[in-house]
Amino acid sequence: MTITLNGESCELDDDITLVAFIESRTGTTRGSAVVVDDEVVPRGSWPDYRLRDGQRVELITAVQGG
Amino acid sequence: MTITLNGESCELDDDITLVAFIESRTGTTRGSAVVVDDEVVPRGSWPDYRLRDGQRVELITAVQGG
Amino acid sequence: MTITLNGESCELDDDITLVAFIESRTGTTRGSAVVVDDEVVPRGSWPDYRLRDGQRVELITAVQGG
Amino acid sequence: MTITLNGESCELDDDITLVAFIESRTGTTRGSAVVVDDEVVPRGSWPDYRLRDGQRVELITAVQGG
Amino acid sequence: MAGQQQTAHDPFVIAGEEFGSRLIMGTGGAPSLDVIDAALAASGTALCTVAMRRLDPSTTGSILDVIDRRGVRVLPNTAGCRTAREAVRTAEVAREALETDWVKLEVVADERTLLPDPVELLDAAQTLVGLGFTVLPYTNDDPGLARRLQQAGCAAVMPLGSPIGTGLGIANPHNIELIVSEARGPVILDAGIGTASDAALAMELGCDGVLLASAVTRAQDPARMAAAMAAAVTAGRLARLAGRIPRRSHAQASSPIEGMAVL
Amino acid sequence: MAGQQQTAHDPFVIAGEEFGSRLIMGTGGAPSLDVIDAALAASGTALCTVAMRRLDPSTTGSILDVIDRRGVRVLPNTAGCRTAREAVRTAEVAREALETDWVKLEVVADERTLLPDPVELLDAAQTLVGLGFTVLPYTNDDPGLARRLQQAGCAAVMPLGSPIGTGLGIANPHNIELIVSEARGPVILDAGIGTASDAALAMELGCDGVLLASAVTRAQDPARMAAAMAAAVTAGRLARLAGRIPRRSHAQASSPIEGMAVL
Amino acid sequence: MAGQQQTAHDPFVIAGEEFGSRLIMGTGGAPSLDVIDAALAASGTALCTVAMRRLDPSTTGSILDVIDRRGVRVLPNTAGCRTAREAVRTAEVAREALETDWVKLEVVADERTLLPDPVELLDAAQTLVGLGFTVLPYTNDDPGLARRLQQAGCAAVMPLGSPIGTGLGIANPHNIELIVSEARGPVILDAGIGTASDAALAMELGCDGVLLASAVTRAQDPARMAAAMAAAVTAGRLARLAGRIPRRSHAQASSPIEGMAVL
Amino acid sequence: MAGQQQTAHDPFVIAGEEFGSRLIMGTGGAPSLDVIDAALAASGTALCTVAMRRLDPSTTGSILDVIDRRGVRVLPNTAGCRTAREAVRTAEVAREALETDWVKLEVVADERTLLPDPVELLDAAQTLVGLGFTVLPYTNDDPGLARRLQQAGCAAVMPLGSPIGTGLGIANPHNIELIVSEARGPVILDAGIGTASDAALAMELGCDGVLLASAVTRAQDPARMAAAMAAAVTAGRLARLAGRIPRRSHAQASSPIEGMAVL
Repeated sequence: MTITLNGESCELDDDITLVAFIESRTGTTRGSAVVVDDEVVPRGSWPDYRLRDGQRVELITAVQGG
Repeated sequence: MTITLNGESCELDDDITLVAFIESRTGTTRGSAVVVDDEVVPRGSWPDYRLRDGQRVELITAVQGG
Repeated sequence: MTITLNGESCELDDDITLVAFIESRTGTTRGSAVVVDDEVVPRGSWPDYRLRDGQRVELITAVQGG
Repeated sequence: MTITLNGESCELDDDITLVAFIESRTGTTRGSAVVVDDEVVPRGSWPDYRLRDGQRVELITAVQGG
Repeated sequence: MAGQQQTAHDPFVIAGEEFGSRLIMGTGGAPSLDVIDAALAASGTALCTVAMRRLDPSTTGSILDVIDRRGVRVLPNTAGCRTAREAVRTAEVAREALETDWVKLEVVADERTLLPDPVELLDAAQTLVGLGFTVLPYTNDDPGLARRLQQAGCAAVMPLGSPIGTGLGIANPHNIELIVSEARGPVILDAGIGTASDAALAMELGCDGVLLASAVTRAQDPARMAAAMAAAVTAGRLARLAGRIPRRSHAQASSPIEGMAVL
Repeated sequence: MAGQQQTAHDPFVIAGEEFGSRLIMGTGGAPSLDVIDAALAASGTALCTVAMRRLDPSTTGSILDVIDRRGVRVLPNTAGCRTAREAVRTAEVAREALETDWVKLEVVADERTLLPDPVELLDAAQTLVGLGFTVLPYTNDDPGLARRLQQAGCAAVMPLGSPIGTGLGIANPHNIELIVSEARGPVILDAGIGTASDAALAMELGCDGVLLASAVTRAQDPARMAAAMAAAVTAGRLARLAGRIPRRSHAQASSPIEGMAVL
Repeated sequence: MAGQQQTAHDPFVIAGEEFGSRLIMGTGGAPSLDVIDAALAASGTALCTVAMRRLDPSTTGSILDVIDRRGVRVLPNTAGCRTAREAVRTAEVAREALETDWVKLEVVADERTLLPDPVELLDAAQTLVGLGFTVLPYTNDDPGLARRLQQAGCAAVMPLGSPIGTGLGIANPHNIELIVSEARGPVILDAGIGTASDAALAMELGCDGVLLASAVTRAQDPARMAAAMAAAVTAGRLARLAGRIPRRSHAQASSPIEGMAVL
Repeated sequence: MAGQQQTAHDPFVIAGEEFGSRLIMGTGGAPSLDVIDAALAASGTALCTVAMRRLDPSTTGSILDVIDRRGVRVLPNTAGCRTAREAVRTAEVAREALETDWVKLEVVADERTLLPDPVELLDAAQTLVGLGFTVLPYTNDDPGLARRLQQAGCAAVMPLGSPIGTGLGIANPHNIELIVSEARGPVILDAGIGTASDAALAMELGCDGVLLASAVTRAQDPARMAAAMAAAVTAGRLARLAGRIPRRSHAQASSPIEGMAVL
C-alpha cells in the first residue's frame, strides 16, 4: 500500500502496525511519535494500530535542540 | 431632587440640564464629561438631557497627568 | 632605662636585647620588626642589638589588611 | 647656497632673511615657524635673521588636527 | 540654533497630524500650574497629556487653561486603569470632555511597577481602534507586543525606557532599536527618562519622539530642565540623521601621522 | 532656542578668557577645508585645535584661513609627541607660529591606544608652565593624575572619555565625576565622544566643556553632527544646572492616584 | 569544591522534582554527538532539552542515547513554533515520543529576533496546563507577562537575558530582579548567556537556574565552557546566598587606618 | 568539580613561584580571626595579604597564626602610605618582620578615593626593585602606567576594577583588556570586586588572578562568599580558555530550522 510519510510517498506492506512501522524506521520506539491524518496516535495504541493505504503520516523524533 | 455625585449625595434643582449642571460645577463645559448610571452622555445631548432624582453621576474633568 | 615605644614613654631593663624585647611584647619574633631612631634593624642583628636609654623605637607587626 | 629644509637639500639665494624665506614658501608668516640647527627662532628676529649655507631648517606650519 | 534650521525639513507626523516639536510633555508631578506653564513654554512642546479624574471642588484653575493659552494640543491618557474595560470607558469620557479621539492608552498591571499588562493593553487597543480612536499605547519594550499593537491599528507605539518615574533611562537600547527597525509608524520613547542624555539617546536609537513628565516636572528647576530636554531631543535627532562614526576598539588619530618635524 | 537664553548667565572661562561656547572643536579628520568650515559654523565653537607639521608644499589653502574667517580662537596641540622634550619644543614652535602661549598638551605612550604617558605628560606640563605657557593637558581619566596636573599649574584638565577616535563615549563616568568633584579649574571632556548623547552626558557629569573632532569630522554629515553636538552640550549643561530627578528603583506615578472615577 | 558542599542543602525543585544541578543544558548547535556528550558530562546537568523534528533517515545515532547514558532527564521543546496551535500539537507529539508531560514552551514571533509572541505564548500555556502538561515557558523579560504565565499555572517562568544565540548576556537586569521579586515558582534565565560571568550574574539576580545551549555548544572548547558554566552557576548561587556587600560610591579601606608607624 | 580537573595544567606563576589558586585574599575587614580563618579555608587561596601596623597590646591572637596554620603564603602590603618614602620604609620593615621580599605596593593619593598616586607609586616601585624586592603594585587601570611599572621591573601589575571597598566591579573593562593585551607578566585584578560575577569577568578579560578582601570579609556570610569567589575565578578562567561565542546583534536558533513537522 502507499502512504504519505513526512510529505513524501512511501510504499509499505499492507496491515503493518505502528509499532512495527516505527521500529522499522528508527530501530526503536524510544523518542519517536506519529501523527496520522492530523491525529496524534497515543503510544498505548501503537501495537494494535494498523496503517491504511493513503494515510498521511508524520513520523517525528527527538533531535538536538535549544 | 437628590442625585449621587462622584459617590456622594447631592441636592439639585429639579429638571436641571446637564449643561447647566456641569457649568454650575466647573464654570465651563471645556474639559469635563459625565457618566450617568454607567452611560457616557454624548456632549451633543447635554443641552436637552435633564438629570432625574436618584441618578448616579460621575463628573469627570481633565487634570495634570503623566 | 626609658625609651619611646610607638610614640609613648616606656620603662625597660637596662641592656635588654631586641630579641628579648620583641618576645616580651609579642611572645614571638614572627611577624614583627623594629625601627630604632629611624633605622630598620635587620633581623639577623636582633640577638646582639641592645636598646639604649632614650632611643625612639617603632615596634611594628603584621595585622589583618588589604 | 644650500640648506637642509625639512630633511631635504634645498637651494636658496644667499643672504635671504627668514621673513622672506617663510613668505616665499607659505605666502604668509601667519601660522608658520622655523627651527634652525635645533634652535626655535623667535618671530621678532625673523626680519634680521639671515640663513647661512649648510643650516638645517625645519619649516613648520599649522594643519588640521586633534 | 543651527540645529533648529537643520531640522526644518524633518517633520514629525502622527496619524496625519504634523507637530512642531518631537518632545511630548506629560503635565503631572509639577508643584503648581505656574511651574507647568513655564516648563511647557521652555520645552517648546506641541502636544501634552492630561489625566481624567473626578472633579475636585477644592482645586482652582485648570491645566487646560495653561494648555489652551500655549496653543498646545491635548492628549488625554488612561492613567490608573488596570483593565481594558476601565481604559475604554476612560477614553470615551475623555473624548466627550476634550472633543478629541486621540488617547494615550495606559493599562498597568500593578501599582509597584506601573508596567503595562500586555493582555489588557492589547485588548483595549483593539477595542478603541474599533471605536474610531487614534490610539497611542504606552507599552513595554517587547518588540513582539509592539508589533501586535501596530497590527491592531495603533497610530504609534510608545515603549518605555524604564519604569514610570524611575529616571533610570533606557534600560534595554537593543529592544528599542528592534522596535524601531520594524516599526510601521512613529515610535515614541515613553517613561524612564531621567536627564537630557537619556532623551538624546532615545532619538539616536531611532525614536521619532520622546514623551516625559517627571524628569521635568520633578526636577529642581523644571523650566530649565524643559529647555534641556528640548535641546536634547534636537541633538539626538540631528545626530541620528547625521550618521555617527562607528565604534572602534582601537584608537585612530585625529591629527596627521606624517610630517612630524625633527625637534 | 529657550536653552540658549537660559545659559546666557553661565560663562565658560579658561585662564581668565571667556568663551561663547562650551564646545571646543578639533579640526582633524575632515575630508576638506569646506567641510570643516561648514562644521565650525554649525558648531558655534569659539575655540579649535590645530596640529603643527612640516610644511607640505602640495597643500593649498590653510586651516587658519577658515579659523580666522570664523573668528574662532586657535589652540595648537602637540599631537604625535611621545616625550616631554618633543612636546615642549612643539609648543615653543607653535607659540612663534601662532603667537599664542596656549597649548593643548598631548604626550602619548603608543600609536595603538594613543593614551597619555602619565610620566612624560606631567614632566612636560611642569616645564611648559615654567616657561609661561597656558597648558591644557589631554590626560587619562585618573583622578590622581588630574590632581597632579592641576598642582603643576595647568589651566584646565582634559580627561578622556575613551581612546581617541574610538567613539566609545565615556567609559568610566565615575572617574569623571571624581575629577570634577575635586577640580580647581575647568574640566573638559576630551576624546572618545561618538554621538550627541555622549557629549550631553559629559556635561551632566559636571564637565565645563567638551572637546571633540572625529565624532563630527568623520560623521556622514559633519555639519549636521556639529549642530547636534552644539545642542547636546547646551542640553547637558542645562540639565546639570536644572538638577535631575534621583534614580529610583521603583516606579512613581506621574498622574494622580486619587480621584479615579467609577466606570 | 568548597562551594559544592556549601550548596548541599540548597535543593533545586521544579514541579516537585528535585534536580542535582541548577544548570539546564540545551543540546542544539554542537558539531557532533561526541561533543555534546563531553559537554553534558562536564556541565554536571540533570536536565536537558531536545527539539522535535521529522525523522531524518540520513542521521545515525540519537541525542537520546547520549542523554539516557548520562542519566539526564529530557525536556522536549516546541522550538520553531509560531502559533499556539502548532506548539500544543508539538507538545502532544513530544509527550507520546518521550513519555513526559514536561515541555519547554517556545512560541516565537519571527525568525529574525526569535522573541516570544506574548499572545500566542500565553494562549498555548493556558491550553497546555489545561491538558495536564508541566509547562516551562520561554518568555521575554516583561514582569507583566511572567505574572500572567504563572497565573495560568506554569511550573516555572524562563525569561530571556537577550535574544537566543546572541551571547549578549542579561540586557535588563532590573526586569529579571522584578520577575524574581514577585515569582511564585522557579525563575530560570533562558537565552542570551554568552560566557560564565553572565550565568553567575543571573544567579546573583535571584534566578533559581540557568538554561543555555549556544554558549557551550558553539564555544571553541564546548566541554571546557560547560565546566565553566557549572562553576559559574555555583558561584552565582553561593554569592546570592552569601549576601554581597552594598555598592558604595566612595572608597572604604580594607586595612586599618589607625596604628600607622612613623617611618 | 569538572572545572578543577580542566585547570590542572594551567599553572599560575608569579616571579617564578607557582600558586595553586588564582584567588589572592586580603585579610582586612573581617569581624574576627575565626571568620577570616573560615573564609581562607573556603577560598582555597594560596596567597594572602597583611598590613604592617604598630603593635597593639590590646589585641590577642595574630592573623599570622591563621595564615601559617592554613599553609598560605603571606604578602605584606604598604596600605596607608601616601609617599614613596613611606612605602619603601614599610616594605623594608615588612621584609624583616616576615622574612619575605615580596610586597604588595600601595601608595594612595588621598583617603577619600584611595586611588594610587601615579608619581609616588612609580617612584616607589623603581626604588624597591632596585633594593631587590619582588614588587606587586596596586595601580589604577591606566595602560600607560601599567606599562611603566612593568618596565620598572615589577613582577606583576594589579590594576583596580573600581575604588577599594566600593564593590562597583570593573568600571572600565576596555582598559583591563588593553593592559592584558600588552602585559609582560601576570595581571591581577585588584580592588572593586563586589560579587562573584565581577571576579569571573576579570578572568574572562584575561587577568591571571584576582585579589579581593571586602567582597568576602564584609559579606553577610564571608565563608560562603569565599567559596563563591573560588568558583567564580575557576569559572572565569575556564571560560577564557574555552573561547566564548562572539556577540551577535541578531538571534541565531539553537534548534534546527529544517524538518518542522506539519501539524
